[in-house]
Amino acid sequence: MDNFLALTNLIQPASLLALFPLLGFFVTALFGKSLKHAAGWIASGMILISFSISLYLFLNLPGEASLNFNLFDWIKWGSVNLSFGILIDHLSLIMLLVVTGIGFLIHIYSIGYMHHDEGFTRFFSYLNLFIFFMLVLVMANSYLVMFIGWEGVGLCSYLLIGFWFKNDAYNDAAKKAFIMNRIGDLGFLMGMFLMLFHFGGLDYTTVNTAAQALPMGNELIVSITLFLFIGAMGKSAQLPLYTWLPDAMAGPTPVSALIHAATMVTAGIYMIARSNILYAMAPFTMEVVMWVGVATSIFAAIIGMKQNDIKKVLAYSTVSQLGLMFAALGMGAFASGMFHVVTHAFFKALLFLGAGSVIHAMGGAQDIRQMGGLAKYIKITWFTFLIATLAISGIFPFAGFFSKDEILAVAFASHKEVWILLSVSSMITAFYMFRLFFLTFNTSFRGTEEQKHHLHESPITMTLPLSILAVFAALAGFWGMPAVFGQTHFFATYLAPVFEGSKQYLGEAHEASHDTEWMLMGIATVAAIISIAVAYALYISKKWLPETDEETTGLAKWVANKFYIDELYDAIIVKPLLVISDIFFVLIDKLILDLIVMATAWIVGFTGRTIRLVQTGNAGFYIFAMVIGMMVLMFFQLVY
Amino acid sequence: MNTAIEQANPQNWYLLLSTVLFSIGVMGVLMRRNALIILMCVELMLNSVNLLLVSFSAYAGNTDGQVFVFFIMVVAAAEVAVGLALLVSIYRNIGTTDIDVLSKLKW
Amino acid sequence: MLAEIFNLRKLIVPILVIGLAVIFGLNLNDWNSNQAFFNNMLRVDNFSVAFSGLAIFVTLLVFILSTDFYANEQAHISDYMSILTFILVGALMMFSFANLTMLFLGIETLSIALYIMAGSKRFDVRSNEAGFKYFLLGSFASAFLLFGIALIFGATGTFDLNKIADYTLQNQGNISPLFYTGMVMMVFAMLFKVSAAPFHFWAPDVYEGAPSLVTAYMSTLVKIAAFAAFYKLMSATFFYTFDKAELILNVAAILTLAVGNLMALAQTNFKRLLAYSGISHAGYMMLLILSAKDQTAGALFYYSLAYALSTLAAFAIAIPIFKAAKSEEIDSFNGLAKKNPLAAAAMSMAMLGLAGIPPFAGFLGKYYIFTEALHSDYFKTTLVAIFASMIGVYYYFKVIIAMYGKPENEVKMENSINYQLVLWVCLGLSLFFGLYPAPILNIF
Amino acid sequence: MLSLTLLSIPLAASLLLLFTRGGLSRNLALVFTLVQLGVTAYAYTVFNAAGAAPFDFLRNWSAKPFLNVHFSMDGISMLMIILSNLLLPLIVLSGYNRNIERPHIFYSLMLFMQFALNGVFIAFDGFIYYIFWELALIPIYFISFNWGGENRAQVTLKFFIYTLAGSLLMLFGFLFLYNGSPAHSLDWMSLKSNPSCSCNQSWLFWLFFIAFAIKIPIVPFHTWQPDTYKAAPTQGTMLLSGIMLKMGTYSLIRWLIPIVPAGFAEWQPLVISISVAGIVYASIIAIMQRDLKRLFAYSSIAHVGLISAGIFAMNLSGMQGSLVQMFSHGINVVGLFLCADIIFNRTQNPNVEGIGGIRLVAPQFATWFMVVVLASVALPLTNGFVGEFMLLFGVYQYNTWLSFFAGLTVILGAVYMLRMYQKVVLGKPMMENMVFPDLYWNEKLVLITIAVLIFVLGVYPSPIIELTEPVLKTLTK
Repeated sequence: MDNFLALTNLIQPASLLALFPLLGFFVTALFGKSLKHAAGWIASGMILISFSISLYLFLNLPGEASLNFNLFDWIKWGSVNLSFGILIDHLSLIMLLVVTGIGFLIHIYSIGYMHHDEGFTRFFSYLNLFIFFMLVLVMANSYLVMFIGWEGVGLCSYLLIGFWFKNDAYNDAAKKAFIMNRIGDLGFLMGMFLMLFHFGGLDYTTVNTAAQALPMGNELIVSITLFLFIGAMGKSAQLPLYTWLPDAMAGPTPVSALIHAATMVTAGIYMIARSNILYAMAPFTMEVVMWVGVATSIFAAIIGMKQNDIKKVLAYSTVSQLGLMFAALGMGAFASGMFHVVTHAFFKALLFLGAGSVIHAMGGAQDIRQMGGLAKYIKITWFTFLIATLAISGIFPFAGFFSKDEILAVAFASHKEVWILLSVSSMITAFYMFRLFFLTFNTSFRGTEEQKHHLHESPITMTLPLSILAVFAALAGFWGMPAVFGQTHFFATYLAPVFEGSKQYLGEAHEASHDTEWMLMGIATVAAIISIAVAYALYISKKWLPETDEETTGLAKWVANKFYIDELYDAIIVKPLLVISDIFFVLIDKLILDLIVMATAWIVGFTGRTIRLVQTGNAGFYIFAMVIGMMVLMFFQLVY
Repeated sequence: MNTAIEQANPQNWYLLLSTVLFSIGVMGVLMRRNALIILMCVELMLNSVNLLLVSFSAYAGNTDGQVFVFFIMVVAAAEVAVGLALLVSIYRNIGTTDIDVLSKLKW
Repeated sequence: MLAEIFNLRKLIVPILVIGLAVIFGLNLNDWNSNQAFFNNMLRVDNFSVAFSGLAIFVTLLVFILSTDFYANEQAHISDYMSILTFILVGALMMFSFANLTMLFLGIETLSIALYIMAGSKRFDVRSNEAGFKYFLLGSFASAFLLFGIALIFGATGTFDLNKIADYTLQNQGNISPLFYTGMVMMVFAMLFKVSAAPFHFWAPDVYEGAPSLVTAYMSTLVKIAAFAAFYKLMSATFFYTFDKAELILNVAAILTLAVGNLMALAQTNFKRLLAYSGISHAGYMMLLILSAKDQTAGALFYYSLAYALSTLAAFAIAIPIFKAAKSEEIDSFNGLAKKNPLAAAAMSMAMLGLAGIPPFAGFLGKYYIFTEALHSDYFKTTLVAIFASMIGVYYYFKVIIAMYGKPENEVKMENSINYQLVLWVCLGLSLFFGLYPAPILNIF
Repeated sequence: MLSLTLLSIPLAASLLLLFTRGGLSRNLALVFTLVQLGVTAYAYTVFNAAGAAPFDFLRNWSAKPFLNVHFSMDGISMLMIILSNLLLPLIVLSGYNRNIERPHIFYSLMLFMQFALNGVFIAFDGFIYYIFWELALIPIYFISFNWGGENRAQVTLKFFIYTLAGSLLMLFGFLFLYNGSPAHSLDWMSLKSNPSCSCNQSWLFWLFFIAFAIKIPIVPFHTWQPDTYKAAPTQGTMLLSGIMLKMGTYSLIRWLIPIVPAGFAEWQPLVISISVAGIVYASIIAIMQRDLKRLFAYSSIAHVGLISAGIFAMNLSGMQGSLVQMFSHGINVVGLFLCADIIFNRTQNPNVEGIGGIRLVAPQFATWFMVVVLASVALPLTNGFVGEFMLLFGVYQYNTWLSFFAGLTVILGAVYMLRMYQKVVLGKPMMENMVFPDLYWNEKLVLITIAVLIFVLGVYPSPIIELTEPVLKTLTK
């Protein structure tokens, strides 16, 4: 009862939660001119409020209860009633905290980073809108409402990636992101139609209850989950729809941080975790998800090795990390997946913001071949970046270690081959991350003189978020201490109620024995360290430098050019589409369809012009014709 | 019409005759190019009709036919008058009565 | 009715107008008085009264136009007026004949007068040609009419319509072939008079050649008269023997629709264009002759009215423009919208009316005709008519485009009050009957 | 009686405007359209309160042929009335800072158009419906012809004759029904209650369908449309695309379905496939369109293709969606063409290429343009999404694959719209010394109104749905 009361008290804050960023968006968008740089603070303030609300909810949500209520009927026809509702449970709370928390830090950071940009206020309005849509996505209690956020973040990514709209390359990147997402969204839509048609509703409870009535793994659920997964591919940049993410680096660095860490890409993971029951009921889909994840992870990691743009490297690392998470989900380890989402959010945000700070210092340059030895110029950045790099490489005791290890453990327990592949990919990750790190911060500076003079540490608004994130990147892992350390796995237990429903379908998770776990961790750590050592050997002792683009040849060239995937898509999809469009217009529309119309008209006119000549003007002929006419008509009349 | 002819009674011969006259008239109109002659051919056609009417009215035993004939004559006269008048004015303007020349208005 | 004996020239037209107005009144006075004159030579019934009313009204309008039209040849105005009046007389006979004699006389009175009027521009070769062609073909056709009448007389021994109808009724089955032949020949003659294909050849040439006013008169009154007479014959006299002519009529109707519309497409001369459009309208009216068995006089009357109004309106604008442009090509309308938007608007209305687009009477008329035709299930013929009216739109819009789309020409039209009067009366009535057709539609 | 009021105001206004001149006629037009809007609002409340009764108007027009004038109202008509009377003021207002010669005739025609459109939407007798249908054609023809762009004469004539040909076929259909029907009546109710023998329906269907398909236009009957949209003055285009095109889709629901149900059922698979094919076809063409107005024209073809597909899916979702989408599309397309007009008016460049960088000089315009674009690519929370979702779901219920192909519009729509937006608005200015003043007050007003409508309907579409649902329930049974 009091439980119920407690919940009802939460309704109001919950429904307000998302509105603050929206408010912020409107304020900054409408009064941006007059606000100047205050806009930045207002925007951040809004996010802070939302953050505190989510924190409040986090603390006050009683026990395992969840808050699920409808605000109003959105679309309602016939028997269908799609209402606008909010669901606050542990899963969404985690996401809320991450989104608002990291979002807030990124806002603060941006104040410093974007300080000199003339689109300052516009930037912050977009950021707020972004957060708003992400919150909608997370707090939705139905797939349709989730879809609002789903498409909304797509839009915001479009706006933000193309933020510097003077540059057409950036615009292309933005457009690419939006369209790629749209492709996924179509899948999502089809999935929704299936659910709406067969389950008669789109809110999670309806869907889940209806689904559970069906036998495990029947083709309906499989197709639904597959369709949804297509959506996830688009949103979370999995093969084959990942290409937009690296290009998304066109946006200002905080945006990249936001997209990669807090919002957007995690949506896919969240969606699958959210519909864990459906997925658990569709083993085939799980297989698909897992393998796509694994493939993406390896693929992206390989490409990452050869990238020389600091942000591009991070981008591919994100793709590969996401692959890792999908693999986890695919193996039914939803909690582990989410755990990695969170930890990854921290260190990836940190990495990007660090990169941003580096770029800031470098005065805009992003090519690591011009950097080097930055450590002594920008201490804080260097230190925080180091932590993040360690974290992502999975070095004990940093956050990445625990989450990654957990996934590896699951993999080891269920699919050995997956385990091997994932270990390889994380080795590669460790390698290219440290390659990046060394090239950037160690040895001596390779840039131009005036860049050298320009080098300086970023303002407090930027370094503070870095430090905060660094703390989390270092310690967040301890939320998910594996059993071997004798701790209770806080994270897993917290999320347990959410994934309760899917347990029965997954069968009991293989609990690996402790010593195997030790073994695994050992292997993982050793592997990581080895690859770090290699990186060190190559890029510090040997002072290797990535060769310039001209020199790269053979396989290396392939890798450096991302296996020419973009070119491939361009050749087999984009170009043909444009050609077809022209063909349709010129050939079918103008030449055939229109010609038919015009031809009929012409024929009529032509007959007119010809038979008109019968009117010779000769009276004799007229009489003759008349007589003939009479005879013919007579004949007709007599014959018929 | 042949059937009509077989169908007995003498006045079929009148019928036949007038038909022939009529046809001759038509032919004349078709063949000849001189407006005057064509005019006459038309007259011929009308007169064949007169003949027919008279014979019929005799056969039917009432005088309507004859009366009608008078009307026709009057009208024919009027027609000819008008026709000739037009012909004259045409002749004035283009100096010929060949109807083939009259083809300014066409198409 | 013989107002022409007055020779106070200036007064003639006013007097005629007044006279006509009076006659109009008298005529309407005869409504529902169903009486016969001259031992059933003429019969005045509602049909004849209605059409006479229409005819007189049209004549009235034409006379009003004529004052300006003949402004510069006052010398002959009395002749013209008298002849025009003769035409009217002929038309009236054709409305109210109860006897083939009267039919013949009516037609001839009308035709002969028309021959003269068509050729009345004595020094204009085109006019002469028009007159003579008309005369030639017309007299040829009347010969056929007469032959037909003669044969019918031979078969029935009478000229009286009712008696003829009785004859056909009494000996169904063994009607003498003479009768059929005669009927068919008369049908041919009438087809000629209504300028239905394949007997339409005279129409374009004559319309083009004749003085514009006469063309206007021809294309309205004469056509209406011919159709009224034709309808009367088919619906009453040949009621029982209709089927023997049905196919002829059907084919003729289709031909007329096709020829009229197709040939009109390529015309550049406005009067000729109207001539062809007149032929196509004859085609629509043919549908009514086809369904005459089902007593479609109402539709015929309504359509004649609509057609007459639109056509007169068109002429009321065209004539002064022709005068100014010294040409009767469509080009003389170019850019009219700029110089004289009102006239242009009026012209467009007239054209829309002719094209049969709501809200003008033309549309409802067509609609009525199609319903009747479908009702007496001439399915295909109606379909042809529908397609014909699709084509029709094109050439009517040629004029509109000329007025609005083409660059201005230097033609200045002077707006005389009479033209304006006629114009707006016609359009007003066309619109009025288009919106409030009940009184006319249900006249019979 | 109320229906007569709805008709008489615009008619009276259009007549009155003929006697005004210059700016006055412009303002009067605005005033009258606003008055009409007010009346519509009142009518809406009345309708909700008292249903169709206050609108019913049935008089005999002539006894032979038996013709009736029958005006009435139901949810669908109400929706259409609201749409047209809502858009008219916007359309008038959007032309405020353009100099239109002979404005009195222009606006008079426009109001006459409004009169005809209202008539079409409330006519419940086939004959009077047909008359209004034709009436609507005349003013728009003259508008696009007299105030149009290059080679307008030919293009508009094509448009006129093409559409008229269609409607004459429909006329023939009506005539046939008239003779077929026992009561010799074209009244909607009687046509609905006793449809003609199904032996005729399969060809009767085509008579009506082609008429509507040309008007809508559904591929392959669309060839008149892009040229006409291009040639017509922008306000004419708005009328055409915003309202007139809805005449077709409306008539599909109002007339085609009730009076030839059997034919409808017979041809449903074919026609729905055609519509869906049309969607993809038009969207693909739109991608490479060089001319801005043409691009929007093709996008509009794609959208209405989806609408008709939804209607022909013949289920509640599809129908309902189609109505919602008609309303939304009407609003959005007006916005789109206004933007096109603004661009052309400033740059004199009708093409997509060769402009660019507008956002630098006119940020406000860029923003509102973006909003409209987003609405037309059906982003959630815009009105475009609601309709599209329901439509696609309706088509889905009919057939999964069709819905997938129809769904491609989600992607392709984004492709061509974003391409266009990027080329035109973003990037660097390509025209040297481009003078591009930002929105004038009237443009701003219109665009903001549209934007507001977009979001309001996107978040709260229920009024539309509630308005039309009862009627549709009876139809889809």
